[in-house]
Amino acid sequence: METFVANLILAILAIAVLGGMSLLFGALLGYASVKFKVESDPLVEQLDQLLPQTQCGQCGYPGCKPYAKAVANGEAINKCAPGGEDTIKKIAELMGVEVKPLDENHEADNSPKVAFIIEEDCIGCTKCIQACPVDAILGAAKQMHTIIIDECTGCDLCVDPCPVDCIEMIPIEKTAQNWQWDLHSIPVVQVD
Amino acid sequence: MAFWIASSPHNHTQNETSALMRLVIYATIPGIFAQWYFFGWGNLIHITLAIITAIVAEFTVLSLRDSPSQQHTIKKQIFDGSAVLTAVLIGISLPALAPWWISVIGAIFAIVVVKQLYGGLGYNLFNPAMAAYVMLLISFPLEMTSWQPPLELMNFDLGFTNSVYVIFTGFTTEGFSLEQLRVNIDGFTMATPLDTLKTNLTVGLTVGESMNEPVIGEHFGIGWEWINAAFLLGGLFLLAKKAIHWSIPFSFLASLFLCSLIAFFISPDSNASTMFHWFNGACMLGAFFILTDPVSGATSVKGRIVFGALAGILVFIIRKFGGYPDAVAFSVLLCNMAGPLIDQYTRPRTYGHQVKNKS
Amino acid sequence: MKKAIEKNAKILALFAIACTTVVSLVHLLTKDQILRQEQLQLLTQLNNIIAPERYNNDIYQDCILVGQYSGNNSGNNNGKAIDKANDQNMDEPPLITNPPQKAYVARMNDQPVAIAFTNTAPDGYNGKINMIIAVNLDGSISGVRVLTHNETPGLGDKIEVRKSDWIKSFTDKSISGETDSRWAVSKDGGMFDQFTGATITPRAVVKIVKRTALYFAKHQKDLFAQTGSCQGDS
Amino acid sequence: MGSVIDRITRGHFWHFHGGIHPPEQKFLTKNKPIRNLPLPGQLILPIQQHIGQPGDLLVSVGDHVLKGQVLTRSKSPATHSMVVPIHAPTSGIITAIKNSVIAHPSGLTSLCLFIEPDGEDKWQERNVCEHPQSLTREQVIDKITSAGIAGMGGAGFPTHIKVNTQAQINYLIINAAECEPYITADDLLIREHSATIIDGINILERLLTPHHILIGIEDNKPEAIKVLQQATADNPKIKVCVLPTKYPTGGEKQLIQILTGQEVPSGVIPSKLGIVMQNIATCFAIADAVIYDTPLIRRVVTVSGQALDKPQNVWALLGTPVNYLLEQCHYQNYAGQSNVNDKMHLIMGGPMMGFSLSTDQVPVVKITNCVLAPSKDEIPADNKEVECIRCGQCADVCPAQLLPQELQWSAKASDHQQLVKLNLADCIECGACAYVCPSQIPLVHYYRIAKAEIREQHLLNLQSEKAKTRFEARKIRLEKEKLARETKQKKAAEARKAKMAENTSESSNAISAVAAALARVKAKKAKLSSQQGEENSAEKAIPEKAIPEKVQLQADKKTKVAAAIARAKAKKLAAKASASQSSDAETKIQSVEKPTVPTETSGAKTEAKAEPKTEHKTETKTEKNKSETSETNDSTPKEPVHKANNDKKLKVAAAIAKAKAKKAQKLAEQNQNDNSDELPENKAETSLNEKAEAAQAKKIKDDNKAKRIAAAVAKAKAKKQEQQNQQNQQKAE
Amino acid sequence: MQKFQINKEYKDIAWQGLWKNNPGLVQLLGLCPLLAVTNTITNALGLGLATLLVLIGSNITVSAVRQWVPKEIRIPIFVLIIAAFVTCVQLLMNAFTYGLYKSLGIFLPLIVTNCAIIGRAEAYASKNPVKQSAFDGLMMGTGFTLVLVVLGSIREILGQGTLFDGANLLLGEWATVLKIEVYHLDSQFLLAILPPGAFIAMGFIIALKNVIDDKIAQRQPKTENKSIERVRVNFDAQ
Repeated sequence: METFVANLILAILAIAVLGGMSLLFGALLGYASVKFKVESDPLVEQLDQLLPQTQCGQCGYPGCKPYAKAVANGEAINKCAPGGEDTIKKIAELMGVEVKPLDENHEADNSPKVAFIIEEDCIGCTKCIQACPVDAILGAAKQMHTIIIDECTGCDLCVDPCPVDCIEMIPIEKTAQNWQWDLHSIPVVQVD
Repeated sequence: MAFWIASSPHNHTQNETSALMRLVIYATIPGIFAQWYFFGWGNLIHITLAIITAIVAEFTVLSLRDSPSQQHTIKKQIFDGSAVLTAVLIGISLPALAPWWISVIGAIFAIVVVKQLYGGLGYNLFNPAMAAYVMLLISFPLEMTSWQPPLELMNFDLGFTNSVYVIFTGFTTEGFSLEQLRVNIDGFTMATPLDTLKTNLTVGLTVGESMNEPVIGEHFGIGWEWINAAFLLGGLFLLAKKAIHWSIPFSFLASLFLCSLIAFFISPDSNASTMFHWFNGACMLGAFFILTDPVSGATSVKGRIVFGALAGILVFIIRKFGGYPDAVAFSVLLCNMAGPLIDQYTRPRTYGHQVKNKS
Repeated sequence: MKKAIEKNAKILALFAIACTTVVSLVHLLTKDQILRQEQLQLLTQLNNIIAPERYNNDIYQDCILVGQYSGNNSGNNNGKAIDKANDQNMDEPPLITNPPQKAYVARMNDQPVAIAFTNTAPDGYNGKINMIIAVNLDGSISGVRVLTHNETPGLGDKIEVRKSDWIKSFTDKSISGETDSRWAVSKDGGMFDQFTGATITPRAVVKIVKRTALYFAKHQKDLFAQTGSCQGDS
Repeated sequence: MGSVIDRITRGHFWHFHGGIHPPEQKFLTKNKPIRNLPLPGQLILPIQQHIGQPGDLLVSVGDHVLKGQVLTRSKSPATHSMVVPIHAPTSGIITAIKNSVIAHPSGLTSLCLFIEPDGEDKWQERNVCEHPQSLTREQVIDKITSAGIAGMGGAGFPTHIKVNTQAQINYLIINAAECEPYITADDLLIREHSATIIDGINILERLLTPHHILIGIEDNKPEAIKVLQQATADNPKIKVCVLPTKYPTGGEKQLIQILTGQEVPSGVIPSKLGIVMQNIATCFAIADAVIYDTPLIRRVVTVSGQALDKPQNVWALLGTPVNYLLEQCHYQNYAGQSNVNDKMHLIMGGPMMGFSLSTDQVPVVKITNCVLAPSKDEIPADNKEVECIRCGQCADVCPAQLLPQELQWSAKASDHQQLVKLNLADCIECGACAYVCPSQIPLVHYYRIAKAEIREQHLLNLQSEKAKTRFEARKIRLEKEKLARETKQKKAAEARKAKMAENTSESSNAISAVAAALARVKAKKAKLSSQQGEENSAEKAIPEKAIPEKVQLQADKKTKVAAAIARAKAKKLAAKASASQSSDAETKIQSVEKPTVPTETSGAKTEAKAEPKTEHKTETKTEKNKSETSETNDSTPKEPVHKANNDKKLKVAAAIAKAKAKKAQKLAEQNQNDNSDELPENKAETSLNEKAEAAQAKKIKDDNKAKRIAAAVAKAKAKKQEQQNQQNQQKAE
Repeated sequence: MQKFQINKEYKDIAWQGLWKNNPGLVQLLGLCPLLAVTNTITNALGLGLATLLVLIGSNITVSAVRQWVPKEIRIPIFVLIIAAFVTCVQLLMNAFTYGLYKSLGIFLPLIVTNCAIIGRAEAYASKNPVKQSAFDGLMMGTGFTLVLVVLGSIREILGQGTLFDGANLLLGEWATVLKIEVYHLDSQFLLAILPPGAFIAMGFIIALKNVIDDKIAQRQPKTENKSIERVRVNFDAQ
């Protein structure tokens, strides 16, 4: 009996001590949760940084930022076709998930391109100007339009709206300046 | 006519990895010879066994990994000498009369687990031979500590046939077991000099007293001193051929020397002499053939000096305080693990960075 | 902010109290059972080395602390006794190592039959080896078991009864005195085989068994005179 | 500083880390004099042979040029400093201006002038300047500029920029180290033309006023050293520094370190340290230009290698194709005894840093110091790469003290961050690491790829940053416009309400008319959608759902073509209207349908028709268009493109016809599976006709077009060029 | 229909716990006990069951109280709950399976820090109703136990040549008959018994799982391509 009482006292003591401690720590955590609250979600910004900003919408979101937001909320990371493997790898690294191959449903060809307006076909309808997400098309109504190559992200959003199909996506040409040291691609010239 | 397109530089030294490996293998010959002279055929048999196993294992894994179209690369990889070198090192480091499956398991483990599972040549974190040795030692301590006494201390005439019999069946042709072979004239089981010293120290004998043990002989251990000397010779040959860099052997031997010297001065009764450390166990083999394995070591000169010194200190500490008498294998593995870290902190200053220019 | 603090503190405290209460309850419920289990365990161990039919007392309760002897005046006695027996060795450590060891006395109808000492060999290959050693009234060994050890697996761990029968070779051996040369491993010319691959471990074990037996021979009377429980500090 | 000179006079030099000693091969060409070659049959002159911008062409096909005549020049002052002109190496006729393979590792083509020599080798008028001392500094620099001199050691940096530095120069270092095996061009040049070289050095001395002039030369050229020492004996400023032979002593940073003990900090140009380095061949060219008024039209080229019977140094005119040089030096493979399967290995430059050529038509350019034709045993060309075993030999020889093996791993893993951290940018691509690698890993190649990737990534990042800002700006602008539109609409609505109160019946009529128009357009669309089926994009899907099926059934097939054109316009309207669509409007559809179905109307007409019908609702849209276009016009003024009305109409018609044709084709393809019979045959016919028309229209291209494009893009280009200039300048310096 | 849905949900939970998201093989949680105590099947089973018990208990409790737990203090509360359960299990094992309690040693109390448990509490139980959470705990625990047992049996066979050695510690005296001597070893293969062997064996088991997964993936027919719906970026979207 005596030992039982002693044990009981011990148990109550333990309960009291732990209760007191948790009271203290609970208060501390409550304080910390208010004091160190993180306001925004910087993850979206970081993701947005990684995306190529073509604003092409191929991911199914209207623009790169919305897709970044979606990824932060658990959307698949492999939907950015213009970014390709590189971007997926970086996003995977940032999100701490496994690298996935690019979504099969996207076209595999994501080589850099720019839009080009076949000028004699252009009727000056300004539809492409409205479609261009980065204002890379110059022109006025009923007048020929031109694409500023440097500004063009190659998103091909202007191709569909054109009523006369005068916009073509042409691959960016390799020059000695942007050559990537791909020795295998060098044409081996046959001399008789 | 077609044109050959290549990237510069177009000319190249004719050194090849395989040539380097071959050179190292040749350099082990004096040591192997000394082992044969003092301990009989055992190690040679084990080396052969290990080489065969290693090549078979390498071939199997490479075939599994590569598609059949790459047959020629497989062949090239098998004969690049790295697997053979690993096997040779395993064979050298085993007790001469250990059962045959020891070297087979060791070679398989070294090639399959330590080398190929990490990605093959160039990707292994640990020295395959030493990792295999440690695996064997902790898995089969009995077999791995059954060191045979030098031939001149044995009661038996251990010829080639008998060695083969012992390794494959456990008994000589006359029916003596390994245990019996190991027992000396006066009924004591023999051990290596390092083991003897360690046991004697636990019993309370001084180093000086231990030096009178028959196994020690005149200097630092019958046979062992000459084997180490032979490996030293091979190592010097490698140095002369520039196959290995001087930094690791130098810093390893120096730090072992220093540690044992200090300990010896503090307490000569409980610490063996510096030369005893140098010429016993796998010291020279480790210094010139194992620590210098570039794949699992540090890369920069500074890093290699740190690497070697660390290994030396570890060898001394483990020999002195550790559970096993010899320590080269353990310290090599520990240093292998430290390798990347050492590399990280011994990166040289790139040209043109943090320049202090006199104006 | 105050609200958050208050709320969190209260909830956490509530959980802590609840959890601790549960644990306390379980503790109270299982306490006796655990104690019984521990006794049972020891008893099994003791029964291994002292046949259960040889005694009928509550051996678990009949426990004495023997370290006190070696620590105080008995220690001196020991020293002297050893001096007489073995003059040249002044530094011989006490027969029973510190800290105080327990000894369980087995009695048949209140007559002591045997005594089981716990003892520690300090010089195993990898540190201490804790053992329990039972000595018959006539000074012969009733049985030895290793309780805990850190010997190299595959080599030194053959002192475990699970791995090898070696430890049973002590049974029924008796010692004539300090100089009994049979009490050594065979490498040192004694009657106990060392097992393959290891010398140090059996040496240490043999040594400590020998010491315990010697201790018993020296202090037999004191030991059985002593009564009392050592459960207090278990 | 004094101590530096002391050391040098005592012959003590500093060391750079690493370096290698590849087997010497200079003996092949070393003891033969420089040979003058007969004129080749054709010269190919790339218009850009240096770092910077190509100049603008001054000649055209068919022109006859004189030797030394300038062929390109910068026309815009913005790019002036980075343009190095080229000159006709001999007199002759320009036969072509076209893309041809240039002297670049990529084997890519670039614009080249093809000159057919007339054999007379007739000089243009030259003014020999006997006393260069009499010229002003500006005149000298002008002469160097117009002579088209670019660094001849291999980099091709415009010399006039380098000599026009404002910094205080302590050391002028003349690089005569020539550390690559095989190459002896500078060696021979020194031995044969030391006087001119010294003249050049003197001119440089005047321009830069350095405290000391150091000529760095490796000790494997004893004769050249002797000649130089004799020639410079009278100038105490000039020190000939004989350096131990080690590759890459001739690297700019390495030579500076050997001679002065200073390290050029990463990303800093040597002139910041008061050091300017010139190649010895450049000195010769400077003297030639300033004194003899001879532009850079030829240079010494070492033609070497064991595949040649007569390896020798030659004076090669710029533009001489490599095959001509090889022929002249008796290349064995041309004799026909070579195996067909053998690949020809030609290297421009030395074996360590040169690049292999993809054709022997590549011309000699300003930076070409060597053409190497090795035999198969001499430089085995197969790649025997095995895995890195971390032997660390590469790190031992790296002159930049990099960690080649770590770089290699990161490069293989495309870990750009780590590469930057490991200072990949400081790699001078000397090839020492790859030379010693026992695993035969082409290390430098990996670095080059990685460097190109990093550069590309950097550009992409800049681009995406730009795209982002533009996208954001556009979003804000659209937001504003929408707001403005809404307020306007509100006002308009209020106004209408007020009007309605006045005259109810009239307004109701108007409304019903609008509704009718809407419905009509819709009906067309509905038909279209039924045809196109799957082709519909998500955008269209929403309004279409609202359309009753009845309408589809009644639809006339012939209207389809017209509908296709109107579709685009209708889309938006429909989207807006669908919500407020009334049942009343639906009933009216049938009646209104007929007049709006022109079967064979031209696109222009349809457009004209469509517009008034939809005027009310399109009001906002056109407004939007206007405001948008006006804004774009404001922000980026563009040369307005005026067209005559007729012309325009014709074109529009043609374009629409073409579009029609395309769409019809598409439709035909799509509908083949399910409702192919639904597609009228006559339509296919018309589409074919139209296609032909379109093709014709396309042919009416004139030169105007090219000009227009040029004008439209001119501004953008100019901007880009400017940027590039700046970049290049930074990089080059 | 509803029932079918629920069935499917439970099936999915079971699949996740036992294979697809196995805490031992895939999530690699609780490696410390996993590798340390799996030298015999008995030990493995003992620890596995202990973990299973704790996991079910903690999952149920966490799930039951999830509405009252504020986000900021959820971790301490989870830990408290888990620690309480572990202590109870430990006391109970101490009382009723004393031998096993001894041989598991420190790893029994270490269950508190087993990430598998707190991981499930955080990832699943705190977001799902009690029933599902309990089932999840059961499945995850079973998955973990299975891995332990497999690893234990491999190591026991390789190391000692036996199976169910010492089962009596867990199941009572009768279980001594369970001990199977697969083959006799003169000298044990110690590597298998020591922790490094556990690492290597674990690696092989994970590799095996990956191989099986690959095979399954290969066998499954490719899902047909869905067409991607492209979104127009601006215009009327605002």
